[in-house]
Amino acid sequence: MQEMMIAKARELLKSGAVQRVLGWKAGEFAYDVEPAVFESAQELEKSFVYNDFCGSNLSKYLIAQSRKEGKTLVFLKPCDTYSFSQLLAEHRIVRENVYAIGIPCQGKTDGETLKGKGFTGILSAQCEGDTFTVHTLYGDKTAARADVLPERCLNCKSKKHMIYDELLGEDGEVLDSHRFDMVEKLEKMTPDERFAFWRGELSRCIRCNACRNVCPACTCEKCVFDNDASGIAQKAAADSFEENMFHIIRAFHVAGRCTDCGECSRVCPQNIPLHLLNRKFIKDINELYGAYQAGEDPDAKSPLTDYTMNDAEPGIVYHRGGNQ
Amino acid sequence: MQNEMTTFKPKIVAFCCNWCSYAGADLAGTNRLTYPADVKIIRVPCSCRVNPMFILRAFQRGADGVIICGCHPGDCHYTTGNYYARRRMTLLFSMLDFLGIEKERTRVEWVSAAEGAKFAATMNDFVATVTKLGENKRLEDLRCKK
Amino acid sequence: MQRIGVFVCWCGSNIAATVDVAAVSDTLKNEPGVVFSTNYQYMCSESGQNILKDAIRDYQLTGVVICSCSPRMHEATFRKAAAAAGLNPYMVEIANIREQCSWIHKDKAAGTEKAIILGRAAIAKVHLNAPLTAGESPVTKRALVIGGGIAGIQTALDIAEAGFEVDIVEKQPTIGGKMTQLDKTFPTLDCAACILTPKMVDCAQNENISIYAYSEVEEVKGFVGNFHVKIRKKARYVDTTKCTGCGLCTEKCPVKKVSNEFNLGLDNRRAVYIPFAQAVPKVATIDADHCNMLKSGKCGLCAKVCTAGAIDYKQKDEIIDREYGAIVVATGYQPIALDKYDEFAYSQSKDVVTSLEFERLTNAAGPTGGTLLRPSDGTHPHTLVFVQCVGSRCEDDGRGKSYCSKICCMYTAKHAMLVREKYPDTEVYVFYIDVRTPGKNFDEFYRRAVEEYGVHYIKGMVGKVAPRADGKLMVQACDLLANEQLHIEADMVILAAAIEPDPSARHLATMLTASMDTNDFFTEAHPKLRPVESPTAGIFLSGVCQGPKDIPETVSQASAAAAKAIGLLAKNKLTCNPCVAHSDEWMCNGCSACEKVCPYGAITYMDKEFRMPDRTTAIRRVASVNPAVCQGCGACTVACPSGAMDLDGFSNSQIMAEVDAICKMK
Amino acid sequence: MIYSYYPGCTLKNKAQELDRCARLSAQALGITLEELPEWQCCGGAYSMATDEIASKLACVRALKDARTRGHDLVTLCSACHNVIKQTNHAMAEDADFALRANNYMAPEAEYHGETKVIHYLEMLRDTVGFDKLAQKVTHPLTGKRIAAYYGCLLLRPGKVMQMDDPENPRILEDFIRALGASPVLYPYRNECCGGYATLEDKALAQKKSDTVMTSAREAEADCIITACPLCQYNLMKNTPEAGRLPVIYFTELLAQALGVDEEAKRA
Amino acid sequence: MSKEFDREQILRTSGVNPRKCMRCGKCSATCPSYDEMEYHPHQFVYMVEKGQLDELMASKSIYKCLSCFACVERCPRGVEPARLVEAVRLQVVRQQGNNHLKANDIPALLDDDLPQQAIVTALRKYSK
Repeated sequence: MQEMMIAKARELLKSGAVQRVLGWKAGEFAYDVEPAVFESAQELEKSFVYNDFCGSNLSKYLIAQSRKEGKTLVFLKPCDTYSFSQLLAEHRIVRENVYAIGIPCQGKTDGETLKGKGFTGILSAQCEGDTFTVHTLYGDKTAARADVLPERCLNCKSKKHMIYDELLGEDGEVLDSHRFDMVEKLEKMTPDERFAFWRGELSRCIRCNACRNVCPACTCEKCVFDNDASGIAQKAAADSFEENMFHIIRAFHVAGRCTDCGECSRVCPQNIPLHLLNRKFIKDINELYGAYQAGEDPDAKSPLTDYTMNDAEPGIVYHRGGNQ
Repeated sequence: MQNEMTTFKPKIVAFCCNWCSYAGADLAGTNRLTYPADVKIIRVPCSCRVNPMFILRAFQRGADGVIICGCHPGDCHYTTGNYYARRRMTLLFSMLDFLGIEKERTRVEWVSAAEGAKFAATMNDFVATVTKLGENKRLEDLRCKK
Repeated sequence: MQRIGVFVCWCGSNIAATVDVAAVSDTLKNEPGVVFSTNYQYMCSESGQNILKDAIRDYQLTGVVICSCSPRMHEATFRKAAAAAGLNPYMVEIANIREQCSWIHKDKAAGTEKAIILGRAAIAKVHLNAPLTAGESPVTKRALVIGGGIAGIQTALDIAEAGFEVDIVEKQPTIGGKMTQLDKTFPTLDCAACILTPKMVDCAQNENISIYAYSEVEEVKGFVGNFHVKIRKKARYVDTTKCTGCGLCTEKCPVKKVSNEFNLGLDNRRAVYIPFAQAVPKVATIDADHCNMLKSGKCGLCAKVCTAGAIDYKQKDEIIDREYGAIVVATGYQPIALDKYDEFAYSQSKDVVTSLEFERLTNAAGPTGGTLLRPSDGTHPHTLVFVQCVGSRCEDDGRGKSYCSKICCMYTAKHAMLVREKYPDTEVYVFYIDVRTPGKNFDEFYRRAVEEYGVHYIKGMVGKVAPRADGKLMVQACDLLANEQLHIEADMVILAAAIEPDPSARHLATMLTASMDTNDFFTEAHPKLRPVESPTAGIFLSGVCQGPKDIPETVSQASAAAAKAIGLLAKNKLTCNPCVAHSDEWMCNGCSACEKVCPYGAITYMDKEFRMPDRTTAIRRVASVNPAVCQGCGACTVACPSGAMDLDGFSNSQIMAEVDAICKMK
Repeated sequence: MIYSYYPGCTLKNKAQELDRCARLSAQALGITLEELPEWQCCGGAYSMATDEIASKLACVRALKDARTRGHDLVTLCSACHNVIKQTNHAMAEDADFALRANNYMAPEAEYHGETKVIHYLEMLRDTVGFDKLAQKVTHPLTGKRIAAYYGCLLLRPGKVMQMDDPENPRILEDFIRALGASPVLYPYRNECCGGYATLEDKALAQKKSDTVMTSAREAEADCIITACPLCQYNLMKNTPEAGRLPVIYFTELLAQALGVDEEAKRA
Repeated sequence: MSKEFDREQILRTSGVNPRKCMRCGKCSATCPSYDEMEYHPHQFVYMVEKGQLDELMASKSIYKCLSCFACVERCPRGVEPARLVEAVRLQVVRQQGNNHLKANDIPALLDDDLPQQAIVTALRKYSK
């Protein structure tokens, strides 16, 4: 696949159809793959990669790239296309300046996940069928593919591309995932248990803003938490409570817009399962206002800018979900 | 301690839309319908002006309960404002519940300009509910590092 | 830092009795930014306002907090006073320590503490207030009157007389309303038609008035001075420009058994009809539910006989878009359904009728040509029993209405008197709970019914009406003063059914965003001081839609509503509410969330070039709010994730400052 | 369809026909009436006093038993129906009464009016359907002019009983029509016959019954039907013999029209 | 027992608020026992409100109510006078020796067809 992509990129650059390529580039370690812009064939040859560590969602980078002179070629995994589509709906990306190529994805792992599974001294890794081989300082180690994928890929919601100009490889289908299982489990807990759970998780937050920076829905020109006029800016240091507010508000601000790409949890250095907050909103919206997935249908009305006369009353919260 | 418990006076913030609920609160006053002084009303043009940030901020600053009052659905002065408020608050309250915060601390009630009695009754009931829950510790504790 | 003055009002003892006003002003004196604090007996009085004005000048105040009654009461007063002293009126904030404090709390300590907190919240807000300048918006010089009864007619005539265009929308085929169905009017007994029909003709002839009869308001958008209204002109299947009102079609139509609503179903009309001889506009209407041609395509007789060629079976409803500066609601009333009061046997005997039906039975243009006859057998009734308060003054249990319908005592006296006058051989009983006759010459009128006409007024209620097999109505009642149960063999029973707002009013109120009370009467802006205005700017109330009234009162209110509407239309520009949304272009993402929730379409987008700090330029899509269209609801401010959209006068930081001030105490 | 069934004392004794015909007819209509095994007397009149608890417990027990059995409860005697329905309403709506009543009884299973109580007539109207009933009639009573006598207890208080419009009911008239007969409307069909006063003040009971009887007679009825044994007694015993119309139970009429009564006699 | 006690007890037993009455007399207009009563339904409401209980409690009127609920059904203010009549009666019969109907009297009143419910209710209504 990587070769096909490089060939395609080179061809488009050469013909002048695109001026730059947005993809992933290899870093110092095998798992240090990061998003990058390539402007020449040489750069592509040198460091363009597409492998099992290319988890990062490139769509957010298009906000800046698409405002540049000329066209940008971007490679989008199925879940990235949801974000791309949503950002288009929000007028954040200049569509004419983007040439989007859909690429297949079988799930992406990352260094954190591998380390969590006990792999150390990782040199490189590769996957053949269902067997995942990690080359380490201490020799090759193998694992079942499913064991090295993060939760978001195990519960992949879709292998189908929502929007693209061209497709490399086969398109997949929207899947029946179990992505709400954990939310459901939490809902079934008592408030005390839920509180204990979240206290355990959120108390680790160091307010590094990584979640915000990576999130393709958090694309504000200036975040409200950085806005003096909002009355809530720059309070992180002053008040520990801010963090709760930050995560609730952040989840609320992306409610109805979050494509559930899971980047927030992937980048969190403290491994807080932040995506659960977003999924809770998605689940509630599905249950209360009808099935809706941001990024799926550009013509669908976002549930928070829409209403019906017979919507549930807020009091429904007292009766549904969760134990007393 | 016992004494402290019995004299607990909750802090209640009530956001009232200018056209219906604030007028309903005025009517409660005009009719001398009493409710506890723990309720402090903030006037907003419409229930759709209530930003979740305001509610969280109130809790952050020590409020024990927050209630949002607006025109009855269909009667919004701005036609549709309370419909948006209804969705926003439903989702926000559900999220607070998800985080393990007592759901009874938040409430939305539709009170028209003619419903002074309902306003007073609502406030009496809400204050009683929140008083029973006691001080709002959870939101403050959520990130307590100790 | 603002220089803030605090003024605590006693409101006589209204505030001072439960709030220690001196303690409030003393405590608030120590708040940051407060340079002056005082209390006074009546801040709204002239001397109170002078204290405010003097302080603004003497202390160079930049902000003012008044702790007083509800801002809904005197905010405008104090803003005006501040402006007179040179302070921007939007630098004034009110702490409501009367309706929301002193009046609801009995404990002075608690009341005082709360008043101080409310004062602090207002001070915290004023710190963040900025001077606002109100914009202006133009006024469309045309009024809409919804409802063409006597209320709507009078309002329209008065507005037209003042030189403004006015449209009447009436859902029935003719204007005139309930009054056209009445026979005589109290207390003078002049004939309703004689005084009403000339006014209807005036409406038709006045060039400033357009009548949209058989039409309904479909949609209302916009705001005071600039309403956009869609009117649905229902298909009459008759070209009103061609129809001469000759009535030939109504004689030839073969469908004869359609219940005649004008006579309340006491007789029948044809499928094509003109409600009554003096209808305005006097044109025929085809009732699509009963017309053979429209139902099955078989007939076409009316088209054949119409020499003017006015019949048009293909006519469709028409939607008319009009713009108005003011809207007057005059939707009137209807008698309640009596199916829940069948102890009076209304559904069991034709000879038990409502008072409005009785009007038709005594009206010369009615089904009996004005001769009073029993509907069941057409015989002359000898004993008539009138029952008052049927469905009025009831406990709120879903059966009746809690209010007094106000008109029944007088029209019943009228009915009783007229019956006795015309048919001296009759016995007339009126069962009453109270006789309520406040009004000029009203009690005299009632006394005449008793003293000169010999109507038997009996204090007590009827418990049951039993229609006997021989056609007599056995009335079982109580004479409270004689302390006996009466059994009267009556020929007719007339029920004074409660009146309720026309059912169309509920939906209309929603469209107009005008508030209603629990009985679906429109709410007035102030029960005493602004009785003909709705709290929604530009909406005025005329007639029974606001509460039960008789004709003289309705006409007075109709003229009052007209005067208010004229006052509005006479202005060239309206001062807008300056508390509107604005977008910070630097922070705006251009995502359109705000636009989607704006009920007024006040938000548009434009591509704007920005000079970035690094001297490059960037073109970004940003929102822009039209302040003349924005009404300041704030829906957009919450939809905006970045906080770029904010609301002047109720900004994020202002509201949060209030929250902080309220919550951080102690 | 299975219902729990509360017959009441009078139906076991003086008003056996009311009960017998109801059971036969129900069977013919495919409805199973399961008599509650341990019902006790309802007390005959509902005490309106808020502090009368003990006298209502028999009803609460029956209602609770019906809840346990999981079927709606059908009653037949107007008085029993009135008392049980009002008690059930109080258990559901009057928290104070429910608390005190529950405290008297086994508190492990509180009762709050969960059982649905319907009268046999409501069962005919809402479960069987009068149109379906008409189809099952084998011996239509064509030409018979029948006056329905509701009395007080079936209809009032309307807010609680909720069977029909208390001032202009039609359920019995519709019933009569379904059997092929003609209902006769007369104004005193929902006025009191004075039955409760028959021991206390015979003259009063006679006066009230006569009003009802006269009213029905003037409307040219052939007979009167009722659901209440006390009304039946009163109209038959406390009215002058001259001009007295026969007063029978509505279930007798039903059994007759369904043809089940004859069969029973033959068997 | 004091008059005030009786009044309190009657108001509590009946659950009636006589102040809701607007003196329309519909209860008395509808009452089938009106002519048998010395004090009529509307007077019960008025007299209980004013505390004129001796007269009511001594009157035979309390035994004349047929419990037909007509006044309850038709009262426009939801006063429910029948409840008051019953409460006054209970106030009388609950006192020692005040049973209006004694078990010994019953056999004389019976006939062959009298349904049980007549006896049961008479005992319930008139005795303790």
